[in-house]
Amino acid sequence: MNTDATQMADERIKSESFATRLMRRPELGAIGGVILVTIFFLITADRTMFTLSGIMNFLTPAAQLGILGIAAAMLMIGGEFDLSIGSMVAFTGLIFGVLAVNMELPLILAIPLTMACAAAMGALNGYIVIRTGLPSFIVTLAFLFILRGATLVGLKLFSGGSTQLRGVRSAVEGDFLTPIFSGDAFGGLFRWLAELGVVEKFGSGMPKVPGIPVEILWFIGFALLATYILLKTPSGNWIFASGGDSNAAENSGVPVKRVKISLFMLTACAAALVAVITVIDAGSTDARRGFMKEFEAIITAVIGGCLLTGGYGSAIGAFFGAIIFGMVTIGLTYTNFDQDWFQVFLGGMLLLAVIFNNVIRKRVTGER
Amino acid sequence: MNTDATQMADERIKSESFATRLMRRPELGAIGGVILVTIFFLITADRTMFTLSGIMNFLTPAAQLGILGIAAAMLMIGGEFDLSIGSMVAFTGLIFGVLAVNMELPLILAIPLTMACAAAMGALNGYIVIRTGLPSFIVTLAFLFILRGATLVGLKLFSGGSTQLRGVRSAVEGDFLTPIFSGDAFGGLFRWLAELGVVEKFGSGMPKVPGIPVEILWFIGFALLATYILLKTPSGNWIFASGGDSNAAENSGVPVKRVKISLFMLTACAAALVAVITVIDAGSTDARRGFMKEFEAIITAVIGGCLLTGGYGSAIGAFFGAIIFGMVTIGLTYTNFDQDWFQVFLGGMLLLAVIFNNVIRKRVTGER
Amino acid sequence: MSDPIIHMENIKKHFGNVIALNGVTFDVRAGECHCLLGDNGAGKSTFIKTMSGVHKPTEGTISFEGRELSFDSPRDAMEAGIATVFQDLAMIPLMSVTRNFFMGREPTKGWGPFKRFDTEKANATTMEEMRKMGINLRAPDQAVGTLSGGERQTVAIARAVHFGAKVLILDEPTSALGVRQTSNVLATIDRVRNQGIGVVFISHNVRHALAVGDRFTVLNRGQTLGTAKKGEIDASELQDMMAGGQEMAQLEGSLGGTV
Amino acid sequence: MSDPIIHMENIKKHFGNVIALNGVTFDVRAGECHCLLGDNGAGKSTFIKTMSGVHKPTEGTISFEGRELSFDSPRDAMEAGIATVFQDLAMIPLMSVTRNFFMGREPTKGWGPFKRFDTEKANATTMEEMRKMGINLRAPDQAVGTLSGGERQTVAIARAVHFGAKVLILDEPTSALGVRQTSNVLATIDRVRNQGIGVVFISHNVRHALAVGDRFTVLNRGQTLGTAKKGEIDASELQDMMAGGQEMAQLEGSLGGTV
Amino acid sequence: QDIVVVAHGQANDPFWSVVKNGVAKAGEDTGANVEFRSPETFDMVQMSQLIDAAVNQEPDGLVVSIPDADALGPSIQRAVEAGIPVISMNSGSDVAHELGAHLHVGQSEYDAGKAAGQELAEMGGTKAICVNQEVGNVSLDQRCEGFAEGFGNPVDVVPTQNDPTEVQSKVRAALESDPDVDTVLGLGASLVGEPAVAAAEALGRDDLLIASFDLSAGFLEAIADGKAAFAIDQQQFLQGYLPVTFLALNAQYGLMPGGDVPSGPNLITQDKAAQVIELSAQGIR
Ligand SMILES: Nc1ncnc2c1ncn2[C@@H]1O[C@H](COP(=O)(O)OP(=O)(O)OP(=O)(O)O)[C@@H](O)[C@H]1O
Ligand SMILES: Nc1ncnc2c1ncn2[C@@H]1O[C@H](COP(=O)(O)OP(=O)(O)OP(=O)(O)O)[C@@H](O)[C@H]1O
Ligand SMILES: [Mg+2]
Ligand SMILES: [Mg+2]
Repeated sequence: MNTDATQMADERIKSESFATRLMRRPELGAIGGVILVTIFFLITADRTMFTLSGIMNFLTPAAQLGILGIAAAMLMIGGEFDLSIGSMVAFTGLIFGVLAVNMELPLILAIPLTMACAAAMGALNGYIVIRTGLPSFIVTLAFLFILRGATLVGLKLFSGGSTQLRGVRSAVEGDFLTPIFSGDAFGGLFRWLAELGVVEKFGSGMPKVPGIPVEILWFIGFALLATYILLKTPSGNWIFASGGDSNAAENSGVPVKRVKISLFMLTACAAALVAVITVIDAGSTDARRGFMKEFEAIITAVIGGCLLTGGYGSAIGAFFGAIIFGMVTIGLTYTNFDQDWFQVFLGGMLLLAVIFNNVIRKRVTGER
Repeated sequence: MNTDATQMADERIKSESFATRLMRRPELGAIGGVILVTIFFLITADRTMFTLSGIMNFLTPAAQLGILGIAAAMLMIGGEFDLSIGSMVAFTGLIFGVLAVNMELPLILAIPLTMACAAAMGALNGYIVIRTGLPSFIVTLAFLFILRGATLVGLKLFSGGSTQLRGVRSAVEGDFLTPIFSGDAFGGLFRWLAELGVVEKFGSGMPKVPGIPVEILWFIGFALLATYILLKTPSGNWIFASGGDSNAAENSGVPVKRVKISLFMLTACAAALVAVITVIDAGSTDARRGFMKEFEAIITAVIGGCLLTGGYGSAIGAFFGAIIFGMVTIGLTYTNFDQDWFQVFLGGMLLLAVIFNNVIRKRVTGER
Repeated sequence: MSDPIIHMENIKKHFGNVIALNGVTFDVRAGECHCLLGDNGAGKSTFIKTMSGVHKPTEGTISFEGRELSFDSPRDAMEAGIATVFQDLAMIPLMSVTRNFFMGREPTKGWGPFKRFDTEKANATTMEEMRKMGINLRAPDQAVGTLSGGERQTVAIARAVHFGAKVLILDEPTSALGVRQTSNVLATIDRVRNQGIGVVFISHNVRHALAVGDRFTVLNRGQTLGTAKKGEIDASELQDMMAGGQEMAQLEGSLGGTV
Repeated sequence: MSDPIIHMENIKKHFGNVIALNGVTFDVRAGECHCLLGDNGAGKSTFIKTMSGVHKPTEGTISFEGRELSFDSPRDAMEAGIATVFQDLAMIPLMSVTRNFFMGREPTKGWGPFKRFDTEKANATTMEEMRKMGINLRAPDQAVGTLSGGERQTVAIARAVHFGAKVLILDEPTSALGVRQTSNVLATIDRVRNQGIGVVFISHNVRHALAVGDRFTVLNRGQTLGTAKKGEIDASELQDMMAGGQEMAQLEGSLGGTV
Repeated sequence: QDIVVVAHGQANDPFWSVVKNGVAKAGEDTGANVEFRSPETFDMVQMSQLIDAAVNQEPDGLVVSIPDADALGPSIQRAVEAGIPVISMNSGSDVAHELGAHLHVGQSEYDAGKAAGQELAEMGGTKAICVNQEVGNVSLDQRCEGFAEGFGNPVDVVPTQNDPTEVQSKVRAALESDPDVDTVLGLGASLVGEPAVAAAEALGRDDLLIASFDLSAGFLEAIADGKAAFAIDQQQFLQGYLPVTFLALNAQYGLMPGGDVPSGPNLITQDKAAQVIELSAQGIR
């Protein structure tokens, strides 16, 4: 009998290796998937995939998807879905395009206005979900259609009949905010490195990689911020609580409604950010932007370990989930497989990556 | 004080009107949505929408979607998702096409083989979900890609490079099973009615409605069967229990794994049934058959009152959900709204229909 | 005696066609422990849920410190100084003990945008408060879902006690507790009462009620059966009232007074 | 005395790095009520879960009616004749009382493909069994989620008793029950024991344990502290053992023996 | 007069929005009441149901695209049997008459692909990729097939999704992993053509031959600047405009041209590109 039980030491606890403690964190599980996928492509893909420029190449779509995926993960942890993300990208792209091109506003006004508009739509989504008690799946599904349709109508209106609104690049050229939302960062550094020969060059002497695409920086920044919020702030605690059991959370004094509405707003703003980045990058926006992105965002979150039932998951997991997804979609082009098999591979790799995650985690943490 | 409490009568229970008791059933709530949508189209749509032929016209897609939706609803009640339904339609369509056209098997063999193949895929889905403990969302998502990709590869293989496999109609012509899976039932009756002038005719004397499309009969039959299973059999109880709390169900002796795997098989078979019907009807199959149908099926189930978290819903609800969805998608073409606005209307109508359901139910049953 | 902190007047609560409360009047004063007793399904939990802002009463008024008001949410009630241990505990199984403990009222450090959840302090507080109740946690970041029934209940009680400002409501707090933990909880009730906090204590155990209660209100089928002061009533009378006046099972004799 | 129906030998159970059971030996015989006692977190629930097929033991052997076997699922255990009331009750809140009652063992009528759930019979049985336990349900199709805590617990007990064939395991069955319902449950235990069923009864209430128990096994921190026969041990000794030998709170004196 | 157009492409698809504009313009010019309808995805089953719905309303004329004659045939025949004049457009030139359509306005996707292939081979292409943003859409698949036939040299199909960023990355990946690729054919100008140009720029490959089906202002600018070779224009505005006009005239005066109208293919090269940009931005080309 242990009469010493008031002490912290507990004879009923086995010592745990560092690896076990590490793998116990849901976010780190997803790393297993990244490693597996990397190994697969190291073997099968053309070696250009893992040159600096190749890496930038698959990280760019991963970053855009990841920004959405992290927001979706936070919302899922909070117990809700947003199926209107993809349409929101198209819709806010239109808003931004109209503000920048048709209204000729500078970015310092156009971007906050776009964000405000997105936040308002997100709040509306959230308000309807909270007010009616309908599942967010069906409410945001309605907005998936509504926003997609509104984008088409709006585009035709503002472009004079076409489904594409152009001229964004020239409209924002020279704006002091443009480099923050488009193009490549650290250009000088890369040019210098190229001169030193550290970075590959084209024949013309220009570095093959002109810099780090800004969306990658946004992606990393957002992942860090989201992780900080989720793990280190009271709001993070509220998000987990709201998603874990909204009744219990409400009863314990968590302002569940406010939390959920804020999360819907956040998701919408993430969509707006992606819209701004892609619209400036592409110089145009069209009615099909963001098509199916809502599902990819949810996939990303789920690969990263989020539970569909809410209350569990991580932003870092979604970060790696986006990288896995980006790597698999782009990577197959680098291989010699017949491209007809693309979807079979995509599905197979996804399944393998998540199963691998799971096996590794169970093995290491000793769960049954 | 009530010393009479051993009796059934309870002073703590208010009497309840018939309407209240009726509306309490989740399935009947969806009727509210059907009525609302009907009223909307009675006002806005061309009057041909509600002629006999118009009704058959929107019921046909509703029926095809509904067969998937009811299966999806049962699976959702059982606590799982199947995102591979749509791809399964394409894949089993290919299998069926190959069996009927390339192998020249009679339907009596081709259809059972197709079903068996679908059931095997469904069982595989279920087995992976049960075995790995991964969310079914991600596992079936992988199969969404895999089956879609396999369909493309298979089509190219069997059609000699095209993404379309043709010639099914001529292959099955004359088979004694064909009328069960395609065309219209009660044709004689309708021709007779047309001659009597009860049913409208085209100028050419042909009845506008040649009969009741068989898929509608399948749809109704399946809805009745599913309702019977869910409400009147032990298996139904097991499905609700597995979805409500799989742990508690397992602990109470429900064979949760068997239930879930069977449900996956059922969903796959429903997809195969739709595939057979549409392939025979269309006479061909292509790589994009069933595209996005998984989401429409889930939407249907959710409109019909299923909870995404499982354990709650009804087959009849999904039945009406499919009718709402079919009516809205086809109905808008009978109105004068510009096609550009189509999605805005679709989303708006969906939202209105579910909110209306909800309001009605709350009002009538006195929930807060 | 002092004025009541909360006074609930003629509370009715209907769920659809079910009448859960049919006119209950109740109050709690500072520094007293008011026991709410009654048969299963009498409406005790429903009643304290209206008191702590979870349900809105269908009819009836709530006065807090003399002013009539209605709580819109449990958060409102909490901010007014009411802490509750719900019968279903209101815990999130997937979250750690510490996160559950401080859910909704997280301690922070830093300032402005760098204000963050003070994990060390929260962990230390949690372990300490749990130890006071007689539970030694293995680790504060263990998920609540993996705790035993009694450990879980102790977390909920320790939380409410820690934050209880003016009124502490305990809905069958000792139901899953071991003997040591129970005696700790009863001692705690005694302690906070002496600090001037009003306690509402729900229990099916007559002995526990008599040990700490100052007043006893019995509910039956949604209605008040009466209120008694300590000393006015003895165990077996109380027990009879709690059973709703109905007879005990035949074993009664052989188990004599053991329930 | 008769041979044990179940004999559990040196059971160990680890959850990851947590050692919940560290070698527990226990048996239950036909027609006896064997009480399993112990502090919160001692491992009682974990132990009976290995007995009813929920957990697989990390180490140790289970013999059922003399043959060594291992239950792969709760369904296996159930089919062998073991009925359990789990501490978390294992009920589906969204489902009706009747459906919960018969979950996994539905009565049917008709034959072949027309075999269907016999709702009338199930409803009638449910109402009847609940009434025996002292609860009058409003309607058998009320969702379990809307029942009060005690009503819900009663459903779980009534279900286990109804289906209990050879062994009935009750994990703190009376924790949420009113006095009347508690005495009914104790009477029920007495009755089924006399019918030759082996009962495993977990409780924190010394009086309840002494009232119906034939043997008492105390667990502490995952290990057996010893087994005593009825009459060999008195209430306060047992209470001390259950507290894990640690001291009670200071209130102890004033609450003297009330816990 | 009521004239209904049922097409297999969506109203938000840049190509089809031009068709729809043509339909609307024809409606304006002839005074007919026109409606444009399409399924939400490339879905032959739903499309046949839309045709049935149209037939139920007994319009004075029906315009359909026929990407799958097996699937749509019965519905079209039902329209013909009901006495509704039918004109097919865009795809289905081979089966239009068989099914009872009066005539066909459009180009054969296969032939257009073939023409593009021949042109690119002539311009010196030796190894090509065909970037398909909607694999399984039969008309797009046919473009690739025709292209492979006309090009004569090796052609890889690169399937992508509907996202310009992804298309750009994939094109880049394809070019990087196989430096021998010197020709890129996109099946949609804004979705594939423009990102392909961007990918080539990012890689510093100015030797690439980039061509695309359909037009977009951005891609036309790239042609004008010499960054891209040409665009294949099938003047789909006509595919919307002409059939409606014909049917309106038919309803009014019983007039009907005697043969098919080929609306393309029409290669837009550097010299012509500049003139077309403005029209493209307005959704006319
Ligand atoms: N949401 C609800 N819908 C319908 N009926 C409800 C609901 N909540 C409670 N009830 C009913 O109201 C009655 C009172 O329930 P309550 O939980 O208040 O009882 P209680 O006194 O706390 O009982 P116990 O001692 O068993 O916990 C019960 O009969 C219950 O069935
Ligand atoms: N799944 C699990 N993962 C980790 N630890 C667990 C798990 N389940 C139980 N435990 C731990 O094992 C110990 C024994 O738990 P158990 O539920 O068996 O206690 P108990 O004796 O039933 O207590 P109580 O009287 O409070 O119900 C507890 O300390 C608990 O934290
Ligand atoms: Mg209660
Ligand atoms: Mg326990």
